[in-house]
Amino acid sequence: MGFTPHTPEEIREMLAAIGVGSIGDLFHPIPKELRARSFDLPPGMSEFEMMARLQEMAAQNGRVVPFVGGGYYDHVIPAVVDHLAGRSEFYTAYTPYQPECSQGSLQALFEYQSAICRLTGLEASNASLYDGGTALAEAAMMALRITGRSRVIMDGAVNPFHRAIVRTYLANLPVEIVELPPVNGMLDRQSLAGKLDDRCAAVMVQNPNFFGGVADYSDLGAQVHKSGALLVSAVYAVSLGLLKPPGEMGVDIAVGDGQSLGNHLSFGGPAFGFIAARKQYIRNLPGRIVGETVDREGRRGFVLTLQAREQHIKRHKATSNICSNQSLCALRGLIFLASLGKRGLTELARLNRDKAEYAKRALAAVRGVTIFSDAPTFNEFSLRLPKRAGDVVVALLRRGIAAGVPLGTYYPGEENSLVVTVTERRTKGEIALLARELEGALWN
Amino acid sequence: MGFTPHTPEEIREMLAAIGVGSIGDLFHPIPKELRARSFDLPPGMSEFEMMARLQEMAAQNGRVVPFVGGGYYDHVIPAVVDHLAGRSEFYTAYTPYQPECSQGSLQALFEYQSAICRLTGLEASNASLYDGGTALAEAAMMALRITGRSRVIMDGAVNPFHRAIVRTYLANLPVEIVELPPVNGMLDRQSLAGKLDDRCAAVMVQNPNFFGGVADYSDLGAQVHKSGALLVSAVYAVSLGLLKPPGEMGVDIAVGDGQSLGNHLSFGGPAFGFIAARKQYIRNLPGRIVGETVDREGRRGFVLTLQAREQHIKRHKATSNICSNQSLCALRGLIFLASLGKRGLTELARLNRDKAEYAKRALAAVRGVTIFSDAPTFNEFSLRLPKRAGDVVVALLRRGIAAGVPLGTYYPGEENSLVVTVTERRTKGEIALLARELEGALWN
Amino acid sequence: MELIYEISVEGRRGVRLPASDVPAATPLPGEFLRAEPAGLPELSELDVVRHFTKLSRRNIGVDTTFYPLGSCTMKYNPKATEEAARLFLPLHPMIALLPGGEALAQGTLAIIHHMGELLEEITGMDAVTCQPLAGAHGEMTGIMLIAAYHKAKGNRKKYVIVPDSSHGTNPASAAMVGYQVVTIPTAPYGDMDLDAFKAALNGEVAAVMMTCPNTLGLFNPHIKEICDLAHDAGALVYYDGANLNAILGQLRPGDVGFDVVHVNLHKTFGTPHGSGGPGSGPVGVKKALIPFLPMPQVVRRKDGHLALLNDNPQSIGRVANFFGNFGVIARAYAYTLMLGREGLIDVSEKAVLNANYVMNRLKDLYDLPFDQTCMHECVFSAGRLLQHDVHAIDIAKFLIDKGFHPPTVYFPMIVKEAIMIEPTETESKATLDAFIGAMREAAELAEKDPAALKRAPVTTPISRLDETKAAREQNVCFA
Amino acid sequence: MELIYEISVEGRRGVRLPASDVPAATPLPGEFLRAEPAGLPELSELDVVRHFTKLSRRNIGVDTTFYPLGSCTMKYNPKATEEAARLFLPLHPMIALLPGGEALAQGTLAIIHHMGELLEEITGMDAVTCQPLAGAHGEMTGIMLIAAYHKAKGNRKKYVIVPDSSHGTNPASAAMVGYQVVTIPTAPYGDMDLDAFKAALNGEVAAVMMTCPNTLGLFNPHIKEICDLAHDAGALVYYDGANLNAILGQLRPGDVGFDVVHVNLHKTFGTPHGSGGPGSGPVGVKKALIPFLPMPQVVRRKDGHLALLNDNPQSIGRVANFFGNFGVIARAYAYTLMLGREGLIDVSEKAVLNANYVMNRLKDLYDLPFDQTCMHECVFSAGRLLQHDVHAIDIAKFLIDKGFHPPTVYFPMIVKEAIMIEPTETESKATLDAFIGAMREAAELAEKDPAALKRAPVTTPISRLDETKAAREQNVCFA
Ligand SMILES: Cc1ncc(COP(=O)(O)O)c(C=O)c1O
Ligand SMILES: Cc1ncc(COP(=O)(O)O)c(C=O)c1O
Repeated sequence: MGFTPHTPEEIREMLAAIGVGSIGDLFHPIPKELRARSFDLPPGMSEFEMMARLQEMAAQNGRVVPFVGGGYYDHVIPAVVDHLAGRSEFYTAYTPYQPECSQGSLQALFEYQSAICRLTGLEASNASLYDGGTALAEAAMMALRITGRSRVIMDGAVNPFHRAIVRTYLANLPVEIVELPPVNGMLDRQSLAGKLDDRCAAVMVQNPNFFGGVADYSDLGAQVHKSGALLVSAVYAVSLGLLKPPGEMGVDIAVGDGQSLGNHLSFGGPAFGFIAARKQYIRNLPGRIVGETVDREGRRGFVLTLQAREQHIKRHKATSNICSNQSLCALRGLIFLASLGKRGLTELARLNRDKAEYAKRALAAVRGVTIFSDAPTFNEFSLRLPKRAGDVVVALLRRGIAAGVPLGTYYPGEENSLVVTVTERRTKGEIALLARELEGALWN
Repeated sequence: MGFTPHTPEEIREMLAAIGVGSIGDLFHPIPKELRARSFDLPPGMSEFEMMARLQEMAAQNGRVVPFVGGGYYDHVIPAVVDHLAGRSEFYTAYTPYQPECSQGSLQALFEYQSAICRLTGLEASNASLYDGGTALAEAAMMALRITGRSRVIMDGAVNPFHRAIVRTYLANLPVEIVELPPVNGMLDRQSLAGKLDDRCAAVMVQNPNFFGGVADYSDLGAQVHKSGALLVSAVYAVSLGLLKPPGEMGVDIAVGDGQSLGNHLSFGGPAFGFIAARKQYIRNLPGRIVGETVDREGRRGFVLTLQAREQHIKRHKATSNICSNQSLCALRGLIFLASLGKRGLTELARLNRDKAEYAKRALAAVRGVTIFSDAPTFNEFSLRLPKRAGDVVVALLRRGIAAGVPLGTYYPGEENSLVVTVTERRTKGEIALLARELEGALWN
Repeated sequence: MELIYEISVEGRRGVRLPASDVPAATPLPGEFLRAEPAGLPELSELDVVRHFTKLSRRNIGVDTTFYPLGSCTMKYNPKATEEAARLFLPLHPMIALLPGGEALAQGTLAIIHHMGELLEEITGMDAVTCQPLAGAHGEMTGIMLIAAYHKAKGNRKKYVIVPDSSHGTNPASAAMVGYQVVTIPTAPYGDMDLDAFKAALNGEVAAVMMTCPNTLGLFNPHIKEICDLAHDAGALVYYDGANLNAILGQLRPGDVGFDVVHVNLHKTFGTPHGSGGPGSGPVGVKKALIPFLPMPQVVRRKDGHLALLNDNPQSIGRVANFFGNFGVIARAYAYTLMLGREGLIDVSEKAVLNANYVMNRLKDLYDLPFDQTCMHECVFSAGRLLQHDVHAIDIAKFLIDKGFHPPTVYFPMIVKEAIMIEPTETESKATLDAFIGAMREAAELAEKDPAALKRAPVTTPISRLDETKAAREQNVCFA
Repeated sequence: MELIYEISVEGRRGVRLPASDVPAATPLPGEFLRAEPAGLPELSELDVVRHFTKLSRRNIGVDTTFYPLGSCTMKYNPKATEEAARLFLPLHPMIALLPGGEALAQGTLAIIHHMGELLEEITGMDAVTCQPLAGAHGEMTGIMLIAAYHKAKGNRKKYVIVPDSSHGTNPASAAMVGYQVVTIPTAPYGDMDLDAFKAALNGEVAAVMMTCPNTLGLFNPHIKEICDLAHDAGALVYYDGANLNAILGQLRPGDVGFDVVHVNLHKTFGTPHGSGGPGSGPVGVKKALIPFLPMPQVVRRKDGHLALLNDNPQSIGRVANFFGNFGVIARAYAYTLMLGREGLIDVSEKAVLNANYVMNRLKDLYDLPFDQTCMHECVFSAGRLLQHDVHAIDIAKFLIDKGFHPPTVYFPMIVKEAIMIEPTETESKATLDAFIGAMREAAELAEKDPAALKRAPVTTPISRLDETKAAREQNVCFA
C-alpha cells in the first residue's frame, strides 16, 4: 500500500523489538477521545490512474498566446535546466546542514549568490527567498531593522501584488507605509522629496516598473541616503542583461522574482525571490547564506554561515522566520545564467527589447491606440485604448490571445489602459495577430 | 556555433602547437578533387526553434485508441523507468570496456541477464540484441552454427515481420527455410513431424503466436531434439508473468521483443531484443555478455566476458557482427521488472488476459462476428468478420480506433479476419466503444 | 572542485537564442544601461552539464541514501508526482487574473481547490488556503489571520505563547507579525509545563502555538486542555502541523479544538525538498477565521465553475505573488490521490513504527531525555559520550562515512547534544537495521577509539570545514 | 554493491497497477501456465530508485567525464534532443501499417523521410534507408543490397575485400551475408596495400569495404583509385561512414564513387550511446541499388503525403521490426536541424583540430606507428613502455584515477599496444590539456615508478578485475 516497504513478517519483528503487540498500541499517547472523528478520503489509486486524472485536469486549462507579465515572464528555458535540476541528488536533498556530504548544493548556492551579486552589482546575496513579493517585504523589514525607523515609502508603480504583500506583512507592525501615486506611470520624485525625513527607513522602487517604465535612479541613492534611509529596488532579472544594475544606482537592497531565470511559469510557482544587499548589511539578511571556507587539509569548501541570524537558533529574535526556501529554483536560475552566459544574457535582454519596441510601434499604429508615456521601456509597455481595456482583454481572450493586463484593475482611473508584455518567445506573426485582433476588438 | 567550445584564441594556440597555419591545412590528406561537391543543408537554429518545429511535426500525427499489437504493446510504464534510465551516467556511457569505472552499467546488465533467464527459464542471456525480429534471425544462425545443418523450419504463425527478417538474413546463405502454414491459427504439428529430419537445424515457433494463440510446446522439445535440431521459441515478455516459460518446454533458445518491458512505443524503437539459451550454447551467443568475477581484493565485480566471440576480436569469424546493442532499453526492461516485482508481473499478465477475455466476449457478441479458433489466448485474439477486415479497420480509424490488424495482409485467404490486442491500458469503456463501432461499421 | 566562474573562458558560447524576426530597436540612452555585461561565466553547454552533474555527485539525497534528518520528513518522493507536475508547466498565472481568465485555468484551479478540500478533511478544519509558500510562511499567515480576527473583534492582544519544545519558526513567525513571544519551558512529561502556561495565560494573549507532535517527537496528551484554557482566556490556538506525518488519520487538529493549522506539503505529502526548498505550507482555519483568508482565494461558484476571490475587504491581503507554489501543490495532490485514505493512515502507522523501532534499538547506548513512546521521530542525547570528549557532531560525521545522511543534531536546543532521528515510513527494516548498527558502532568507538570519530568523515571529497572562518570572513560571493 | 536480487524481501510490493474494471477471466488450463512466478525481485519503489541511482554513481559518462574512447565518437549529446524525442513516445508503429494508417503518422514519417534526405545530401548518395538499427546492422544491410544487386544482374560473386585497417564489424558483416572475406594488409602509407589489393581483385569480388577514415584515424588518399579499380572489376564499393565526424562537409562518399555508405547516427549525429546502445545506422545508396532497399520504405506520394512502400518484390525484405530506431533518428534529426550546414562543417573542423592537437602534444612520449596528419582520432602505440613492463592497459587504468575515461586500447589490432584517442569536437582545450598532462605523467611514471601504474585504478569502487575467472566460470546469471 502506498510507498511503505513493510512486510507482515517485518512488522512482527519490529513490534517484538519495541515490545508492543500492535502498531495501534504505539498510538496510545493520543487519548481515545481525541481520535479523528472522520477521515473520509477517496481510496487510493495507481500512478497510472492518477496520471490519467491529472491529464484530464490539464486539458481543462485553455491555451492562449500570452502578452502578459506582471512579475512572471514567458522566457525560453534551455533543456539543460530541466535536465540538471532533475538530478535527484539535488532535488531529494534538503538544507545542507552537513556540508561534507552536501558540497554539491552548497557550491551551487555559493555560485548562485555570486551570480545574483554580479547581476545586481551588490556584494551579499542569500540563498533565495520565496518569491519577489515576499522578498520586497523582507527588504522592507530589513531596512526597518537596520535604520530603527518606522516608515517606508513605496512607489505606487511597484507591482501592485508586491505592494499588497508588503502591506500584509507590515500590517501588524508599528510601521507606516506611504504609497506614492505614480505620475505618468513613473515615480513621483517631487512628492518623494517632500516625504523624505528622519522617520523614513526605506524608499522602495521597481525598475522597470509595473507600467513597463525604465528609470535611472542614480540620483535617488544619494538623496535617500542623505535622509538616513535605504534605497530598495525591485528588479527584473532578465532586464539586467541590458539595464543599469541597482548596485550602480546607489541601491542598498535589491530584490526580485527569479522566475524569469529558467523557472517554468507553472501557474505561478515554484520559482524564487532573490535579495542582495551591500556587504555591511549582511548580518541583517533573512534566510540561508552560504560562505566559503576550508577543510582540515586546507581545501576549499562551502558551509551555511551566519546561522545565528536564523530561526532555528535565534527563534523569535531571528532576522526572519524563513526556514525552507526555494533553493532548487535558485539552482535553476544559476544553470540558466550559466548556460546563456555573459553574452547570452545580454542578447536575451536585447531580443526582448527589440520585440517589445517592434510590438509597441505595431500596436501604436492601431487606430485610437496611443502609447501611455514616453518613458523608455524594456519588454513591457502601457497603452491607452479608446475603450475599457478589460473589455478588450475579454474579447481577445476569446480569440486565443492574452493581450495584456488592464491597468484599471490596479490603478483606478486607468480603466482604458493596458500593459503589454512581449518576450523573446513572441513572434512577429503573433505580434501582427495581436495588432489585428486589437483593431478588430476596438472597431468591429 | 553548434556545441564546440573553441574560442579564436584557443584555435590559434592549438594550431601553433600542431604547427599548421589553419584548420583547413589539417584536411590536406583529402585530395582537392575529392572535396564535397555540394553540402546544401539548411542553416542551423536554436534548440527553441528546433523544438517548435518538432512540436509542429508531432501535431501531424493522429491519436487513436490502439487495439493493435504485433510485437509492440501499449503497456504502462512506471515513472521510475524514465527517471532512472534518464540518469546520464547510464545513457552517456558506452559499452563498458573499462569495468572499473563502469560497474553501474555492468552490474545492471548482469541483473538484466539474470532477469531474462528467470523469465524464460533458461541459463544464459546476452546483454540485448536489436529487436525481437533480428533476435529470431540470430537464433536461427546460432542453431545453424551449433548443429552444422542447413535447414530451418518456421511456424507460419510466427510474427510475419519477424519471419521476413529471418528470410532476409538467411537469403544469401546456403540455407533452406521451410515455413509451415498454420492450421486454424496454430502450428501444424502433423506437417512438422513429417519435415523433421537430420538436415533440420531449428524449429522456430512463437508463443503466443501472431493470431494470439497460446500453446504448450512441452512435447515438441523432445520431438525436435530427437531429430538433432534445436527448438527456438519467440516469446512475449509480459505474457511470461502467466504463461509457461520456454525453459519449461524444452526450448533451447528463446528470443523476443523487450519493448513490452518499460520501453515506449516510440513509433517502433528503440526497444530491445532478448535472447537466452541453455548454458551449453553460451559460446555461440551473439553480442555482449557480462560475467561475474572478483577484483584484486576479492570483491565481486562484473566484466564483459567471452569477448572472443565478438567482431572486434574475431572479425569475420565472430558469432555475429553486432557491436552497439540496445543496452539502455534493456536497462529500462530491468527497471520495469524490478519495480513491478515478482507479484506485479503476474498481476500485470493476469490483468491483460482478463481485459482481453472480456473484450473477446464483447466482440464475439457483435452480430456476425465469430472467434477465429478455440485456442486459448493471452491478450490478443483473432476474429472472423462478415466483411473485409481491412475495410472495417479503415472505417474505425476514422472513428478514432485502431481496431486491430487485418490478418489478410499477412495471410492471403484470411481477408475477413482481424487480430485484436487488449492490454491493461484499455478500459472497459474503450472496449465497449470498440464493440459499438464495430457493430456500426459492419451493419450501418 | 573549480567554481563555475573559474572554468569560464572569454568568448566561449553556450546555449544559442532564437534568431530575431524583428529589426533591432534604437538603443536606450546610456544612463539606463549597464556599463558592462554582468560577470556571468562563459561556457559551452557541455561545460555546464559536466559542472552541475559533477556537483550533483558531491551531494547525497533520499534517492541515494537513508536520510533520517529529524523534523524534515525525508521520505521517498514518488517519481510519478514529478511527471504530474510537468503537465502544468506552461500556464501563466496572470491569465487566471485577467477578466474572463479564470475559464482558462479551470484545471489548475481545480487542483488547488480539491487539494484544499482534501486538507480540510485531513486536518478537520473548515477552510484551507494553499497560498503559503512554506511551513514558516504558513505559520506567519496563520498568525496574521489570528491578528486580523482579534482586530475585527476589537480584541487588544500583545502576546503569543510558545513552548520551548516548539519549532524555531513558531516564535519567529509570531515575532514577524509583531507579537511578543512568551516561552514556556518543557515539563518532565515532555511538553509545555502546564502550570507555567496557566500562569502566562491572560487576556492579552492572542494565540498559543503548539508544535504537535513537538520537536521531541512526543505527542502532548494535554492539547485538548490547552485549547480549552486558551479559548477561555480569549486566545486562539495554533497547531503547527508540519509533523502531520505522525498523526495522519489518527487525530485531526480541528476535532481537538485548534483554530488554525498549517501543514507542510513538502514533508507529509511527499514532495521533494530541493536542497532547501521549494515547500508549500497550506493553512487550515475554523469558520470564524474564514473571512480573513488571503487573496486571491479559489472558490466554487454556484454554476460549478471555479473563480478567484480578489476583493474581500476583511482579508489579510496577499502573502504571495500568485496562488502558492502550484507545482508543489500539484505534486502533493498527485501523492494524495495515489495514497488515498488507507495509504495515508498507513503513512502514520509505519512512520511511528519505524521511529519507535529505532528508538528501542538504540536506547541502551544513547540517553533518552524523555523515555516514552515517540511518534514519527525520536530524540536522543549524546551527552553520555561527552566523557570521552565525543559530541553529537562526531557521531553525525561518522555516520556519513557509513553511508548515511546524519540525523539532525543540536536541535531541539532543549536537549543537550541532541540527535533527532526521523526515519520516515518509506524506509525498510533492513535499512533501519544497518543504521542502528552504525549508531551502535559509533557509541562503541566513542569509548574505544574516540579519535576515529573525530577524524570522520574520511570518505567525502572534503573533510570537516572551518565554520568559524566562514562566519568571520563572510566570503559569500566569488570575487 | 548488493545485487537487486539480494535486497529483495519476500512479500514486498513496488509499483501498483491500475485496478481492473472487468471481471476476472476463467484461468487457463494448468499446462499453459508457469509453475511458479518468475524469480523477480520484490522491492519497494524506493528500493528500486536507490539501487539504480547508486549504480549510476558507479558509472561515468560523457556528462561526467572526458571520454576519448577511440572509434566511438563520445561527443556531447545535447539535452534538447532528448526533449525532442519525448514528443513522439506514444505512437504505436503498427498504426502506420494499417490500411489508412499512414495518415495518422505523417509527423513521424516526415522525420524519417527528411532525415533521409538530409543524409543523402551529407553523404552524396541517391537514397537512404533509416531502418538499420546500428552501424553493423547498416553494414549488413548494405552488403545484402550489394548481394541483391549482383543477383539481379546475374553476377556470381564470392568475396568481399576488407583491409585490416577496417573496423571489425566490416568483415563480420560481410561474413553474415555469406561472403568470404579477403583481408588486405596495411601499407606504410597507413591504409590498404594497393598492390595486394589489385592482386586480390577479380571478377568474383562482390564488394570492397573501406572504413574511411580508417581505424588508424587516417584518411586514405587513394579511395578514388580503389573505387575505380573495383568498379572496373565489377565490384561495388562500400564506405563505412561511422567515422563521418571527420569529414562532414569536407568529402562526400557519393562524390568519390562509393556505391553504399552507412552512417552512425549515435556517433556523428550526437545521440547518446546508452551504455552500449541503442544506435542507428542509416544506409545510403546510389541509384542502381535503390530497387533493393528494405521495406517498409518511406516514400512521398505525388499528393505530398508520405506513404509506406511494403510490396517491392526486388527488395531485400525486412531487416528490422518496423521503421528503425525511431527515437534515435528523431534525436539525430533534432541535432542536424540545430547544427545546420555551418554547424556540421564546424564539427569536422574541430574534431580534426582536437585530434591533431592531442597527437602533436603526445608524440614525443608515445610512438606514432603512422606519423602523419590524422583525422578525428589518433592511434599511438605504447610499445615503447613495454621495456618497463608497462602496457597500454596500465596507462588506461591510470587515466581513470586522473578523472578521465581511458581511450580505446588494443584496438585496432594492427597496432601493438594501441591507444586510440578520439577527443571529439565538443571538448575544450582546457580539457585536452588536462588529459595530455595525465598522459605525459603516465609516460613518466612508466619509467620512474611503473608499480604505481600497475596498481591503478585506486579511486574506483573496485580495483582491476579478474577477466580470466569470468571467462572460465561463465557466471552470467545470478543463481
Ligand atoms: C515542526 C516544524 N514546523 C515548521 C517548520 C517550518 O517549515 P518550512 O521549513 O517549510 O518553513 C518545520 C520545518 O522543518 C518543522 O519541522
Ligand atoms: C568505424 C566503425 N564502423 C562500424 C562500427 C559499428 O557500429 P555499431 O556499433 O553502431 O554497430 C563502429 C562502431 O564503433 C565503427 O567505429
